[in-house]
Amino acid sequence: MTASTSSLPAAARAPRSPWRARLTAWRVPLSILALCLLPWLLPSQALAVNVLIYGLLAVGYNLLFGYTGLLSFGHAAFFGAGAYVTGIAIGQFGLPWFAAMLLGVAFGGALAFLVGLLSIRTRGIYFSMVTLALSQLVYYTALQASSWTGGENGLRGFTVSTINVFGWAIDILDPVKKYYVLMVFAAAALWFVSRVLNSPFGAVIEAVRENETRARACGYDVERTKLLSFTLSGVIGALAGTLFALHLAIVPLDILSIHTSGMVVMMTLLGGAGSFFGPFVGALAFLLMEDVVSLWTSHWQIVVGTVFILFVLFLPKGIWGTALAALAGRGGR
Amino acid sequence: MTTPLLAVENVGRRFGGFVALEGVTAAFEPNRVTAIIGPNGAGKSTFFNVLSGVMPPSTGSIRFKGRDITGTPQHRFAHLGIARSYQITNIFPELSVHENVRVAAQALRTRYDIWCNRAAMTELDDKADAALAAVGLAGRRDATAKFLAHGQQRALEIAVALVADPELLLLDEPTAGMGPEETKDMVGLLERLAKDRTILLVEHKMKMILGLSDRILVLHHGRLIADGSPQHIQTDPEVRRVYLGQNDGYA
Amino acid sequence: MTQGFSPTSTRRGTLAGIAAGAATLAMPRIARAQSEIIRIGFPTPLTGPFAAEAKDQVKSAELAVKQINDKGGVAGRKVELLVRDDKLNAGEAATRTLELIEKDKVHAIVGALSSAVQLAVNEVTRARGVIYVSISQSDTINEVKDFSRFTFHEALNPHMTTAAVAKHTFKKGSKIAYLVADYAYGHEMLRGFKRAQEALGATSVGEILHPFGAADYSTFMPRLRSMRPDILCICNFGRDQANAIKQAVDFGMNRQARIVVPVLLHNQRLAIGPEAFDGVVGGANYYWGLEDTIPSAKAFNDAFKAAHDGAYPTDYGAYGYTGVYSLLLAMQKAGGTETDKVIAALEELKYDVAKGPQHYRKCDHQSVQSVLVLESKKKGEMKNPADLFKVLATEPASEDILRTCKELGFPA
Amino acid sequence: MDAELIAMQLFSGIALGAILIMVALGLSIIFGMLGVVNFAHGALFMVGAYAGLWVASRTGSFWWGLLVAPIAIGLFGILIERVLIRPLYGRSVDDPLLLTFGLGYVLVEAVRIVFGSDGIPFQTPPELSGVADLGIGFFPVYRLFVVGVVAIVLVLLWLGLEKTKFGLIVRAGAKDPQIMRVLGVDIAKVWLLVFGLGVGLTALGGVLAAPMRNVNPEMGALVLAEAFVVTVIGGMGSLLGAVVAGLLVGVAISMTALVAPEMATIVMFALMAAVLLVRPQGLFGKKSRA
Repeated sequence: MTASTSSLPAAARAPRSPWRARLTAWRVPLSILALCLLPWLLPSQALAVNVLIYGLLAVGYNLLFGYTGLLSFGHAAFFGAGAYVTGIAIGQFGLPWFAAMLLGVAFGGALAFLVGLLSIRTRGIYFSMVTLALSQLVYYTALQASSWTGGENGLRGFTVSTINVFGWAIDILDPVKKYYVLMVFAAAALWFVSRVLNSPFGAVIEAVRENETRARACGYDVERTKLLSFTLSGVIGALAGTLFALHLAIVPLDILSIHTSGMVVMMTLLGGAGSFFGPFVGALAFLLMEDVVSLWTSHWQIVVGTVFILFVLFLPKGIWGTALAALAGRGGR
Repeated sequence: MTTPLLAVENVGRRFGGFVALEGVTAAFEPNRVTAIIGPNGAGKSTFFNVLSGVMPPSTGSIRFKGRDITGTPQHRFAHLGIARSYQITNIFPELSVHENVRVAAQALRTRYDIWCNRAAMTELDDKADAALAAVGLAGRRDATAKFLAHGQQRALEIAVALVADPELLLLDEPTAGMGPEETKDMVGLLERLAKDRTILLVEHKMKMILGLSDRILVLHHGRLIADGSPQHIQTDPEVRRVYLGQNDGYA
Repeated sequence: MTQGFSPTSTRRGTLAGIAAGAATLAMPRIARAQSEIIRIGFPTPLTGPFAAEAKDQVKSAELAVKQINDKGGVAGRKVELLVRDDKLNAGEAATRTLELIEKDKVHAIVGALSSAVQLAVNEVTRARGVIYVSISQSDTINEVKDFSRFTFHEALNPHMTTAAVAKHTFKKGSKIAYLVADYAYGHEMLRGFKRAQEALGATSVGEILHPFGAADYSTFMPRLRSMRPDILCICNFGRDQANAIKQAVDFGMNRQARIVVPVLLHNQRLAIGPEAFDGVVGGANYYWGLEDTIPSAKAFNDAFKAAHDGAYPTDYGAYGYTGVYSLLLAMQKAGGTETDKVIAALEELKYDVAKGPQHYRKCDHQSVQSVLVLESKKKGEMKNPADLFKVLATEPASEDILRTCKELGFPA
Repeated sequence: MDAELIAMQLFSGIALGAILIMVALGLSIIFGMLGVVNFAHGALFMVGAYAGLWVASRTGSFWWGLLVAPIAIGLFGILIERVLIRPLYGRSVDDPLLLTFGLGYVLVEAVRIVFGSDGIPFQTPPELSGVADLGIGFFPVYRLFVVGVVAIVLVLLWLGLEKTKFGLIVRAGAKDPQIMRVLGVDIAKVWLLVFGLGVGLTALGGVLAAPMRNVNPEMGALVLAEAFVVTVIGGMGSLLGAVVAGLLVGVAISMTALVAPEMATIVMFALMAAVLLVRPQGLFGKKSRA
């Protein structure tokens, strides 16, 4: 029961330099601005939408990993749940897209609550393992329940081509329009996460990450705090999943695999765990690297793996975390 | 005699077959400093852990202000008015000094609020600053906690405990690992705190205890073998035999 | 920006294109006056367990493009193949397909190597009205629910493959035990075999569903053995098939029963070796040994060998060739890339480019083609390292071994 | 007939359990002694199989492969510990886990580059091929051989850990590295050797599995899952736990294969989830590790 000497950075915490202070105060508008520009800076809109979706997934994951200090290896479950429920609601129950999204988020959140309830009883490595095991159960359940999910063939048949917003029809097969429609949801989620981080609860999860024993002695119910953080993180993940479903109009079974969970961890770490915008940067870097390197060579995994190892060894704060630290100088000593 | 703030009745604790604590009964009155001493393995840490809710006692009961709190989960203790420090420095290393104290102050006000802006809760800042000033850390307010000197980290821990304005302060070896200078500062701090607070502390440094405490409890093999004023304890033959005779604990 | 790259270097070319694209953002996208070149998108799993098949597909597809270009292209326009790695992941494949359609403005898509990936690409192209020639086995994609009038199925499907294999292996009174992968493709193959089994008067002595992607099959063996079959029919694919066959042979099942599989893969047989596959019978769309009887196969083999240091084309690789070739032939007939004209041309097309006569059935766009039934050769019988199979039979191209249009749900 | 089938099924389950123990051993030892969760375990298993294949094809003998490959890959493991893992001691427990996760990617791709992505034939050695009649049914001789090897390895490990000075140091070091430093033991060297031992055992598992499961770059992915399940059920870092859990999982899979074969994989994860919920530290794990 020693205090965990976490190596996570603390970039989004109370700022200690004027630069950081300004950046933190403006982080939501700045992030949204960056997202607005994204489709024009990347090789393709499809890649931009992926960055949006996986970035959002990573931002939600970061709430748990970066801020609460819990390494979950099962986040694919909530991402996938959001996507599957949205697709099933549209394709099999004929629900309108917005209701389907709500349902997807609610279901993903409920699943996260359940998985959280079971897994936060364990700590450290065991927590990672339980989340991994439970997400594998979700994977195999989806594989078996093929009449609902399409099994290994994936879920299909719910293409939404136009959506109506207050009587205004938007053609979301158009990649640019689709990007901005999905971006509205991602922006709202970013704003929400920012509020959570600025809230009293935001201070509690960091306290729990830094030192569970101390947090408990201060009067915090550590288990409930973790559960709430886990659920919130799952809700954001599920929202990313619903966006995925709207974007591709298919839900592949791979969405629930351990590779998806691992990818989110890699993105978060690459960008900078525990920093607000870091996960987006990580998703961008990861997907761009994969996209570009896989055009060069079919051995892109060796490049991605090596880059990841180097980051763990030499830049544990990630791209964004390191950049912020450099910006702030040594401000706290 | 005033009503005791804290009363333990026949408290015991076992770990499997090992009895760490057995049949301890004692009452603690408000605004007094009580030291708990004993050789290594005497059960001091277990006693402290039971008193601060880290673990429930296997037998017996604990009453705080007349109310039975046996088996209450640890995180409720801060809300009852019991705060503690740890033997090994136990702070939030990556947070700033101010944030360390502020988050402790916040626990009494709100815990699951995910919506409001915590920066707007300025009274928490004031509370935190007051606690930091009380332990002499006002000047290090914005430093990252892990960069503080050891003595300052110990002081920070006390500030973290203090900010909840507890009626009972449990301090587990507050001067552990400190040099003479730092120890002197800490003793000064404790003397100031002792004026209007009930303090229980575990310590090894006998000189300090004798000067600071109103009363001393001696544990040996999990049992309470002596209880009385410092003068009384110094002359108690039993204590001399099992404890002082070992020439252990004189700093 | 991506103009003028030779077909064989398009992957690198596109990368340069992306770099250039990033640099010239301000340029309006319309500025890409590429109407001259016909671009065919080709998603295929260059990484993952089927990378060898994917690479063969790319080689064969590039060969088809080169041959058409050498003969003057399509209506005077050159053809370019844009190869993308779909990583055998349906989500990745859908993303790559979107990129190919939205950014690279391809005129058609050919490719995919798994049922899931193929259905994902089908979904994306269907919604956007892009022609897609699918080259991976699936029964699902034939059914009306997933039907897209823009999609043509060049590959065999489990129903026709199993029908042909059963016809030449099952006999009246045969006792058949099935070991089946528990997912759509496995179920489809089982369904096909059982249908043929009933028609042929054979009986099933038991079915065991195994988890998709299992590594150890030892726990299924005692039960399979206790069923005392004459034929052990293993309905799975790729690595699952390799492991299942190998372990069945370890348990001596091949001494008791003949092992039959729906699909024998050239590269899988190479990877596992002749011992484990000794006497195993299965179906295929293509085998180079066809050249003894079919002139177009000889021509395809020769061209492929000339282009790739004497290497032989393989089964899934050949799909890349026939798929791209049929599409380009239809485009030639249609005189360009106008979607409706190309669809009409594909529906009318009769082609024989590698394996004898083929055509696309009108209702479900399934390519009606021959099915080969192959038997793995013993090591001693192999004349060269690529001499893997005996052709037991060639089931000729006929709609009779397909499910009827009505059964698939199409209006009569 | 039916009783015979059930007996045979039970036997297959135990034999499968022995293989699972072998698969999990390296992971379990490295975690138990070093507290490092080795996510590259599956990849190293696969690398071991390829190394065995390479040596066997060079020397023409399976036995050389079985002997040389684990030692060579064990040395490679020592290199990994020295260069990649050691800088991470003292940092968060998550860091070695994340690093080995990346290492897994690199190893798999490296093997694809060197040996191709197809897989390579690996024949059962002729002296061990064929089936044996057990009275209740037939069983491959090679699998019986693997069960024997696993038993020998377990006995040697037990003797090494319980009866030698090195074993004493390792066990004490696992409990309290600080004490070992005080006693003047070079704990870094001990960790280096333990990591090498764990990786060597992993590679041995790979060589043993090669004639059963075919050799290909992706063979490690499933192994990683199996090893985690066994290790977590048994209690991370408990040798006895790994043995009991391996047998338990093997029999569970085998019995499921009899009644609901399509659930044979899911049962493994369900069992793991169930054990973790009742005993988060695993059947034989120590609570303090959690």
